[in-house]
Amino acid sequence: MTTDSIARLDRDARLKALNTMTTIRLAEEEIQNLFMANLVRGTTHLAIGQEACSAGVAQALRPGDSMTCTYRGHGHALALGMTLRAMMAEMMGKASGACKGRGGSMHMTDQSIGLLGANAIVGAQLPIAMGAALTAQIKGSGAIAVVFFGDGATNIGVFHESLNMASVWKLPVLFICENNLYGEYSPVRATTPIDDLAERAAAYGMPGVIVDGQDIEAVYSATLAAAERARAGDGPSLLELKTYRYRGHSRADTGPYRAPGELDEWLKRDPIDLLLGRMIAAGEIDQAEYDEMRGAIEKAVVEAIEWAQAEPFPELEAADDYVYYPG
Amino acid sequence: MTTDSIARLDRDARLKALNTMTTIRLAEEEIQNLFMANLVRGTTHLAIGQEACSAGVAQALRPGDSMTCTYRGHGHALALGMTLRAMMAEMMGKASGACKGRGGSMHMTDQSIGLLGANAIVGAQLPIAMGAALTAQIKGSGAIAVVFFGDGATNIGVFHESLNMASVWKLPVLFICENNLYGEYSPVRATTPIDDLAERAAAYGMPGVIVDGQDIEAVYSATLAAAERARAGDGPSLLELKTYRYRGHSRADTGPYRAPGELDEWLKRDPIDLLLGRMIAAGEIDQAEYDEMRGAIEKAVVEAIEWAQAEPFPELEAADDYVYYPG
Amino acid sequence: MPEITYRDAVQKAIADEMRLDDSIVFFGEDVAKAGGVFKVTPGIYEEFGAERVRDTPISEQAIIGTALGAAITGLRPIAELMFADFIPVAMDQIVNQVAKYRFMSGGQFTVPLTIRAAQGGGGGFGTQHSQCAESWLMNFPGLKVVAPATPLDMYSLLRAAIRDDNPVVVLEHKYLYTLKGEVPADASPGSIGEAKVVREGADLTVVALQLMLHRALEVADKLADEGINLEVIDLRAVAPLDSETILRSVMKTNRLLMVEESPRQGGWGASVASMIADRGIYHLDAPIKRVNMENSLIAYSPVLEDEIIPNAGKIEKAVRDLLAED
Amino acid sequence: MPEITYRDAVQKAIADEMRLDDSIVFFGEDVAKAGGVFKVTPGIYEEFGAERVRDTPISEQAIIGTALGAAITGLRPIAELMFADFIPVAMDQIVNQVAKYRFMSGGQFTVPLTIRAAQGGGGGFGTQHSQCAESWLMNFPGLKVVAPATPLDMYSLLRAAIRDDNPVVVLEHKYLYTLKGEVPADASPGSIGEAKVVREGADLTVVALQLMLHRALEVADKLADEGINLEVIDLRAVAPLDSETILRSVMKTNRLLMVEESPRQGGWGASVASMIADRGIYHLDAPIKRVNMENSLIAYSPVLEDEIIPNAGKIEKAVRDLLAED
Ligand SMILES: Cc1ncc(C[n+]2csc(CCOP(=O)(O)OP(=O)(O)O)c2C)c(N)n1
Ligand SMILES: Cc1ncc(C[n+]2csc(CCOP(=O)(O)OP(=O)(O)O)c2C)c(N)n1
Ligand SMILES: [Mg+2]
Ligand SMILES: [Mg+2]
Repeated sequence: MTTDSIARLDRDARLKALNTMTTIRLAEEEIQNLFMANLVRGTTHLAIGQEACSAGVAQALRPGDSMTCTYRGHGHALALGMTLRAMMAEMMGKASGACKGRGGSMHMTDQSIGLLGANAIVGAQLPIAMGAALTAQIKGSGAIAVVFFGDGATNIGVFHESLNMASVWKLPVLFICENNLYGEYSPVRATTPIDDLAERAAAYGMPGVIVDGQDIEAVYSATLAAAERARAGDGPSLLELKTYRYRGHSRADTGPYRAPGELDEWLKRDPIDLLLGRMIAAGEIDQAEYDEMRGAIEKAVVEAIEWAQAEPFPELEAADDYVYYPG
Repeated sequence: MTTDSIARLDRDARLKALNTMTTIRLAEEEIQNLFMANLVRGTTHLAIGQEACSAGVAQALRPGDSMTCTYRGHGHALALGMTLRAMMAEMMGKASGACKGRGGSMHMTDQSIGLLGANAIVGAQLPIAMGAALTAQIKGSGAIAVVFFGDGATNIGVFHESLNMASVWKLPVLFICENNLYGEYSPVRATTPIDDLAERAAAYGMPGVIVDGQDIEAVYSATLAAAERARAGDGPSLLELKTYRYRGHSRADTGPYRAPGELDEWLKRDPIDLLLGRMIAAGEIDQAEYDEMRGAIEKAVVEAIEWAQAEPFPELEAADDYVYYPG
Repeated sequence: MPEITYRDAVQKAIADEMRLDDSIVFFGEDVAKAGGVFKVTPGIYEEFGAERVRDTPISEQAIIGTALGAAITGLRPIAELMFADFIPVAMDQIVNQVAKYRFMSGGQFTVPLTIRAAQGGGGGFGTQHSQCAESWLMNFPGLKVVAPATPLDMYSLLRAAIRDDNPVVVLEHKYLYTLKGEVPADASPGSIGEAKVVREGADLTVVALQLMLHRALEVADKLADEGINLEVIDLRAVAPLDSETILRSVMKTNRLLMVEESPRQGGWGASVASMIADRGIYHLDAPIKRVNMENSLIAYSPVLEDEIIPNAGKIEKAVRDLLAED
Repeated sequence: MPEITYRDAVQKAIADEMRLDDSIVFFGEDVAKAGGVFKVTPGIYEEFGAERVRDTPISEQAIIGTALGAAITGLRPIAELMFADFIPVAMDQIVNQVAKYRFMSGGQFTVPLTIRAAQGGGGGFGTQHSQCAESWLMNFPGLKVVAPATPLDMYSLLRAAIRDDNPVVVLEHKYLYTLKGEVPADASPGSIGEAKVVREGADLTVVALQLMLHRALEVADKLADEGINLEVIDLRAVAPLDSETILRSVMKTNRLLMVEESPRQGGWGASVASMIADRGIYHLDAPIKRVNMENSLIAYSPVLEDEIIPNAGKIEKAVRDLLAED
């Protein structure tokens, strides 16, 4: 996709994008603090640096569309509209969490906004999104489904089965690969013998699009185009968003495997800075206004955490609730 | 691959090829008779029409190379050198069968000739061949492994994982797809959104070669070239052999799903006729000589069946032999 | 009352439910145009069309995952996996996704999904096409696992499975497909998780399912002539496991035998034995015995296969041994 | 005698065996350069090099299949699957290929393959990263399944697994990685399939493994002050299952309790209960009880997770209930 074909957003939409990305960034920073302080048990996977991916895709969706994503899913959940409170309470395993404490950081799910679940098994969420697309296709609702996954996930069997079957059935689903250059501690070039993962689309007779994953407008445009195609009944697309995670793979990883200087290079193209800079240049916002936005978001994040901390845990008697539907 | 690059075989090699293909053809016809007469319980999958694939690949291999294949594996086993007796006895579940009666039609295995097993789970044999290739690579033996699978198998997850990992590790393995146009009763175009399955090689950064699977010399040449590449340490290849099965998918299938006239078209390019015609034209054999060869083979097949019929079944006390290695 | 085969009972259950509920879709490998490799689903594609009835590529993981995604968004899919031996190919989707989806979401979703597969040995299909799956599948809470033995149960339990808002794995025994039995035109959906006393008797309780049930009944018939009265229970489902029906029977007969087409280790009979050894031990007059495949695999050779899968002779011997205990 | 952690015992077993046998290769996701996500295998890559120690793509089926192919052609692979929860992703390769390969070939091949995975709950990893696998894996003859509870057993049983000419799944409990214990420099490979009486007592037999073993021992310690003497058996392997050691113990104590980090249905405790209800029933003075996860799944929330996985309080209560029976 060339720069020309990127649909520029208007000021309101850009403000929304900026707000979403900043919310994700600040929420994840606080989440990392919670885990590092051992206020929360378990592990967490941050997408700091990748905010344009989740925010850009979500902004191109319509109500009624659905999404599945990975354990690195806070950003996707927030972008789609999960409340900070529901997320923070879930993170702490509270009864008022999005999944009533059953899911946790790796399983953010919110049916009310079309978030069908974050998955902790690499690749497993791909066909689940296809199922939502099948429902849309059969009901003729015009909705689509999007599924996020990483570069590493493109090597697992279910990726292949999913893209093939989605193409054969012309399902309205977008396969969105966030290529952040690493699967855990392994660089993509050590596990994958091609340069651009979008190339794999050819094996399934579907479009494969390489997208600048740091530029939310590029992500938005590419998603919108693929979504239109899908809604028109022309089937799925594979989008490869080139991006980078600033933090480790999970809670405790410090990233010793990074190429020297690599992180610094990527920091120069920070997705928030990029959009903010563009907006400042266009006179759509100034730094003070952004600081104010950021301050308000930070306050909301902290408020949500404090609220969640005060919420009760689930009742012990309810430990096996939801294993079976009782009806 | 163009016709020019096909290495023509000399007369001896052609005679061998003709002999192998005829053996497979006649053996499988008798096998079908056994099953249809209910002299053997279970099911069987014939590769009649596809003989040039197994015979051509096997002829390009060296001692020490290994092979895995599918439930449609009689041809591969015979081509690699399994004796008719070992095969027929196995088919009947006899103690003197290749697998002592534990395997049967779908699991022809013969360690002594490098046949590491026919597999009844679609795709499962791909990584097993890679393991043999890994052994060769680590031991520096110069051996390669080949794995046969069908068009339908290119849609299953383990296909994808295998080609990717084999490419990353530069394993000396050849992935040989016998595209016989159907997976069970489904035409390949109904399950696979691209025309040439060899195209999928690009997703793994390996050569993908389309081969005339009815011309044993084409199969032989393509295999030899890919084998040389693999032996030189340059990694795996995907070969797509375009072929056709004359019989049903399995024992009882009559093939109602075939496009009208399709079978007749393919019969015109019968792999045995093709080679025989070429040899007759070159004065390397005449019809009478071939009839004699055929007669001898038919006799050997019948003899093997009669021998196998007289062989004893395994001892009942040995029913759980080989579940565990007792050592 | 019309007699139909076990095979036709499957077809009829699917067709009858699909007529009642537009949200039911059905897919799997060669289930549509070809009517299934076991010829179990002919006519479904013709009647309900290409939207609702689909052939898939050979992609078991995608089949189950897609069915799951459809189930949580408003459809009621029936997914076929052909041989139960292929369940492991889609195992992650079944045990980590389908079984856990409702739970992980804190009850946001229901998963009205039916997974069908054909299982069982005895036909010379070899080690990778003959195994039964219920014993391992019962290890995963969130799933229901049904294994009917008669045309009527197949019909009514498959209908119940399709209507259930939980994921249900319905296992069809390959060697029962030709079995005939009465299925009343007004047969209603059954109740999943209820075992059934199919033959009353005072001397010993035999619990079995599918092919083994029929072999147990054969033995019961034979022994009745000698005045030995077996109470035979068709377990019908391993999850949920109907403890009460078995317990009630053992309280009457004081002796328990399980007949399983599974290896000894981990087999469902172990879970039943464990339940009785806990809740019914004071009612037992003899050890709890199990006839099963020991820890063997199913061989291709007909003589070995027939030796490995429990037959009437072995069941009879186990019954006599158990009755001789005091 | 040197004290090392359970984690280091894994590393040491692999390194010691690799030094002795060139045919051992080791691969899995991030096991080489990064030393494993649980930091269990540091230094292996550095010592044995890039040929023998490899990182793989995220491709569990290819990992196991390749390991199988290597095992039958002269190598002795150790394949890691990281979390045991990922075993289902490679389930076909493990249960239809690895477990059956020797059998299907009529004994032509041996399969000297070790599969390692980390399992167990209690760390807030959620439903898809916390389960134990031994109960379902024991359903597949052809596999051996080992679950050590101490550094010494981990060391000696992992060495035995690597040397075994059968495929062995070695399950490492995540929450024992930091446990310290003595491992003599000359510790030799253990014997797979032998349970061990780790504490003698006359009043009741408790069978457990891994984390549950330690919780059972805690309870045994506490009750000893009251003069209640538990005999605690570390099962160590579920396949093969050591019936004799348990039977001998039950003949002495006449009471049996299992503690399992598994659901009730299908759990390994059912197989042990079934074995004793068959062979040891006349020695029982009380029902056979099991403390397990009932039929629940593991929730993320710490309070729920701690409630679902058996703890000392529940074990103690079960012991007291059982001793009160007469
Ligand atoms: C089937 C499976 N295998 C392995 C893992 C362990 N694992 C968790 S995340 C991860 C790396 C995934 O990399 P990628 O797809 O690039 O996503 P990213 O984490 O970079 O967002 C791995 C190997 C898993 N969760 N599931
Ligand atoms: C995992 C799995 N799924 C389904 C099957 C059932 N099955 C057996 S053969 C076959 C078709 C395979 O087609 P193809 O790969 O083209 O090979 P061919 O039979 O044409 O040689 C199918 C679906 C199986 N054996 N294994
Ligand atoms: Mg990544
Ligand atoms: Mg085919």
